[in-house]
Amino acid sequence: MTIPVAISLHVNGEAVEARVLPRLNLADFLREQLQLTGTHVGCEHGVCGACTVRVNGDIVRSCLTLAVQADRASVETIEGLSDSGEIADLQAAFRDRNALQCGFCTPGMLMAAQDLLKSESSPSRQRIREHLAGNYCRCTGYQAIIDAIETTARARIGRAP
Amino acid sequence: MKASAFSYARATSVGNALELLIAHGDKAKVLSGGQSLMPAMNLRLISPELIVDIGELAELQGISVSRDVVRIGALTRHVDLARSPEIATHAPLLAQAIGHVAHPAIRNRGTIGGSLAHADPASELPACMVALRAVIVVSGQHGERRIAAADFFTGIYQTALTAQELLVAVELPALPENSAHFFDEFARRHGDYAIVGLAAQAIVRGEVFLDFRPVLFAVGDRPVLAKAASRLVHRPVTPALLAEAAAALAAELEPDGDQQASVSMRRHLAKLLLVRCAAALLDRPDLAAGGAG
Amino acid sequence: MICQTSISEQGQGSESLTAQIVGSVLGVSMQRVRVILGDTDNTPYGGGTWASRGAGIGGEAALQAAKILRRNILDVAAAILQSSVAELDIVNDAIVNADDGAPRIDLKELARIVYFRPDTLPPGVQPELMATRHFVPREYPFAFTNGVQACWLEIDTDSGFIKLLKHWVVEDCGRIINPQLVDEQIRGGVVQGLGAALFEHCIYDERGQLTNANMADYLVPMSGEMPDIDVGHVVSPTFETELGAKGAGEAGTAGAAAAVANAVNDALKPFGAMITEIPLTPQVILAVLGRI
Amino acid sequence: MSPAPDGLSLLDRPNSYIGKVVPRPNLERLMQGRGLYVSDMELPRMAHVVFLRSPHAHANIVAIDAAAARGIPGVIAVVTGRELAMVITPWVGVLSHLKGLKSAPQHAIAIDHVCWQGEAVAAVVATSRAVAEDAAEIVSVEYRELEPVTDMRTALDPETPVIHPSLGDNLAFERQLDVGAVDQAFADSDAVVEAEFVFGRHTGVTLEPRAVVADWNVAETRLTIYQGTQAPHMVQNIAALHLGLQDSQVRVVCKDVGGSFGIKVHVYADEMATYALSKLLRRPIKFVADRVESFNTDIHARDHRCKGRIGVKRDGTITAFEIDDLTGIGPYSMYPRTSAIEANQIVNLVGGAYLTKNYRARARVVFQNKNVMCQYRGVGHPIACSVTEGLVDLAASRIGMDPVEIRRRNLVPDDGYPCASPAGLKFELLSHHAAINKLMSMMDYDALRAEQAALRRSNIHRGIGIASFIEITNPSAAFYGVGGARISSQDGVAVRSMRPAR
Repeated sequence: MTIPVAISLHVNGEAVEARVLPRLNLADFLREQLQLTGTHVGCEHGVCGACTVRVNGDIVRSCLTLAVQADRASVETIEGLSDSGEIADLQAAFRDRNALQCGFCTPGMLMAAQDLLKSESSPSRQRIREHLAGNYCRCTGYQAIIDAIETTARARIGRAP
Repeated sequence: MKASAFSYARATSVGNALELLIAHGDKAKVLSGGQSLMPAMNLRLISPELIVDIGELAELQGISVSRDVVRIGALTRHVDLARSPEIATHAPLLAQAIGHVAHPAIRNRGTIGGSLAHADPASELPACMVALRAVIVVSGQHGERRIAAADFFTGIYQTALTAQELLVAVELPALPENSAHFFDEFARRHGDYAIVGLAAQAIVRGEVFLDFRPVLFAVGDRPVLAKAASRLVHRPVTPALLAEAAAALAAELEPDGDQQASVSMRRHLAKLLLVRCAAALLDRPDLAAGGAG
Repeated sequence: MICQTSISEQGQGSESLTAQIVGSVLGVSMQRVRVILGDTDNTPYGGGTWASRGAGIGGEAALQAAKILRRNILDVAAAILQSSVAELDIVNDAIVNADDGAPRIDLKELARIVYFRPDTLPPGVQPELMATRHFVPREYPFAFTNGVQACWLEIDTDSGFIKLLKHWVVEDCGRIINPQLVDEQIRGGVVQGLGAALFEHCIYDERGQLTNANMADYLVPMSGEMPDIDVGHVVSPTFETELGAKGAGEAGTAGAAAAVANAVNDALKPFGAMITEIPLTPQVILAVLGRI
Repeated sequence: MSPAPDGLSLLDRPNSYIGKVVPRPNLERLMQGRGLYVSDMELPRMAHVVFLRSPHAHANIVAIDAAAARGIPGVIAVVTGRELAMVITPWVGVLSHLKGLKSAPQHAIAIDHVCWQGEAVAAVVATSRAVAEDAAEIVSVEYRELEPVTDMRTALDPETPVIHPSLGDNLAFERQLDVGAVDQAFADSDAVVEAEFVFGRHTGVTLEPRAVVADWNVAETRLTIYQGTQAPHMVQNIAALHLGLQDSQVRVVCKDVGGSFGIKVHVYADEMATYALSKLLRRPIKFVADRVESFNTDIHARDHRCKGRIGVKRDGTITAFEIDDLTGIGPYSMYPRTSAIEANQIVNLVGGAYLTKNYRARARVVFQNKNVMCQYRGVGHPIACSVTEGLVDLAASRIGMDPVEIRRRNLVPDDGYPCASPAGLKFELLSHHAAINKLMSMMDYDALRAEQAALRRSNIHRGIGIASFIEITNPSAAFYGVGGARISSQDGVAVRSMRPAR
């Protein structure tokens, strides 16, 4: 019946082989089996955005994705994006602008922000607000986050070849 | 908030998926993008015994354009629709509607087939299908059925699809000359389900509708093609005529009230959207000046 | 420097303000101040962070403790340097001359002497490189802050939808320890108030069932609908403490919904309509306008 | 500010960090996914608890049958309220300075009587949260439904059932205040305006739900509580008190907290139950509320209906304020801060920014069969401010005065301090007029008014809303200590030096 399923995937560039119960979602798999606790769980029904990770380059809600669906996928979490340095500038902008307080939404926010900045080089403030509209932050009131992303976008344009 | 236990089968073909569905009946659920199914399972609103994952079926993927039809595979994600040059050219209504569907992370997994089979009366794509005169292609043990979108949606989360069938594609007829479209919805927050929405496809020559298919959603148990719109076709649209059509629309709708909007509010907003839609499609801002009357 | 405090941190900046105060008083860089909080085994006894008290009460305790430690350090330094406390200062992690700023002895070196070679100190000197202070306001039961908020919004009187265009806050929390943290406390607080004004509602039915106990149906404020918020300051320190800080955690929430409600009624004035209930949903707006 | 011994204030020296924007020291950890929230924690032998919660707002528990649930592999225990009461005592959320405030004993898990939808009736402990949820689904509870009290407006009617018969009625607390000469002031007014202000019940929605890991080490006879809380020593004291331990036997550790806003400054029944379960089962127990539980059990706030009245003279002078506030707080006054504080604050705060000394107020706090209400960010301020500022705008509108102008004429002048409000609040130094002046220039008020008028002509309807406010901060013992709550109003800091040179 509900027997574990073997999956093999890449998580932050590392090959992972695991056996997971079908009902285990990707967020719990990352947090409980791989101890990648930077991916947070805020609502477990796909609304708050705290569990946002990248699967095959696209941001997804890991609470609305089964671990078995990530078989043969490449999954990237906040730990991976931090270690690779991919979002170091964005993180610095968040720090300088105090764009986080409790920090619980922040990994998901950074994921969503980087997703936007990869596809649009100079989004308007309203575009940024819309792109983040699925990521809940109770602390900041959002403005500092929007500022930090806007600053990062400008800086990246300045650095572009 | 953890889903109940279930068994999992990764379908290897449409035929294989159908075999599983036939064997397990309504104890099985098809997993496509999972963006509606997963929340319901996590909340234990539903507890299927078997999940049939169709996510890897290549035969359900892709958008193809032939001379008179655009075929969209069931696994085409919202984000694929939004980015597709074919959709932008041949079904711009759909491209515009996608911007109102939830959020990027949801659109990256949610599929057109999943959305249509789920048939949430407040969701955008079913209404677009009706407006676009889409044909829903369904596969079952006796082969394919082709169902007009207007006949496909039969109630709240109810469709013409049986538990032993799989939605495999939708086909959109090519748009005639002078086609125009309109999409708008009222939602409390960006990306929320609509309180009331309208997807419209039309043929406009000058300031006259030659064809006008405004489809309202979140105003009943399924998308509603506004019969009242026929009053606006093949004749000059005046504010009075539009008000008359809006009143007729309100009369033909039987919305439910809920926490977001009462019955009368839904009727009011539906009228308002019809007025704004007609004004926009005819490029007559004066028609919208009076609101919903 | 290790600094243990009984106030707690949930993102407000308790750790930062403590390090800022201790670093400033002691003349050491913030990076050298390690703040420990949130552990009853390892912090002094105290209330914690609530009711906008962290900076004003915990901050004052930090200031007073750091002052004692500063004096203790200068006492030892004076003994080592055969100088007097009045002639010395601590700047950039070192003891310097108070008058010309010339470096005299690094703090690390001073600690080395204190801990490992106290035999080299003058007879009778018992260095004390730890200090503890508690603080509670005694004169005023509460330190009041004040301010004013303004909201600028637009109502689509056909649909009943409200668009927040801009929000302003001028607040007076006394001495500001970190302007950015104050601003962000205000902004976050305002948005919680805006949520209350427009969206948030626990809806019970007549049987006592909470009918929207999920995040899809209970509407929290999201980025798409929130305005930019300008924050300005007036500074009237409290004289009950040397720090002079009052709290800033709740001021944003205090006035935001009131400003929105007043703005809605201002916008609806031509219609002779008035609303005194929140949340101000489109349904409420349309009803008062007689549209539905 | 008293000068430092060396003449220049220590806080104003050139190398001071005070008044400067410097990044918070703990951000990198949080941004890189390397924070440690309670929901992230795992301990050896840790088990997970799920609370089976009442689907009814008001009912008696007739029977609980957990036999089938206990048989599910991975289930460690199913514990009822009566069983848990052997290790933890009930509590009553009252404070003596809120005269007349009453509440009923509340248990960690309900015994016999459930008073709101969401109150725990049994704890299911298992090796994983998912298994505990599976088991909770098949615990069978027989309820006898009782008439729920839901409408605060009828909670005190004689025909309404009394939720806790031992209390006699559903009135938790009432306060009245009458200062100055209110009736005379209204009689002397050129206009008296009144309105009823209605506030929707809402809640804090911290992004990280409430979370506890309780670890009773039977060998050390010591309980370590890992919890996202704003008040570690308060939790220590209360856990010890109700588990029959010394304070020294309880350690509370608070790592990163995913949002709080007052939600996590209280002691919740399910958290107390988690401490008790750890003691009972002799192993670490983890409780993380899921989002539905959060909505049903995190404190709610602001469910108020407040009638207000304001008198004004033609020259804009506000002559008096009067309010009559009613609030429903759920079935229990929350512990230990009580659920009467919000209403009490409203009485204290209304009109507090203004000069008039004529003020009458009544606040009534009633029980109802809904989730508990208690202090959430702002506590009473948003209501007091909305009522006061709404009334001031109404008065201005009635006499045809600009909303800013009426405030300028009535706010306590900046040189009028120290002073006290009609409710007796002592103000040391406030700056209402300086704040308004600054606001006017920041928003360019006059230009905005002109823009508003112009847009109105093209049927675009914009509004400007102004709200002056006062906020209570830096509370002394006057908040809780004087009422008998064991919540420290003092805070302490220990600073020590330092790393010696090598």
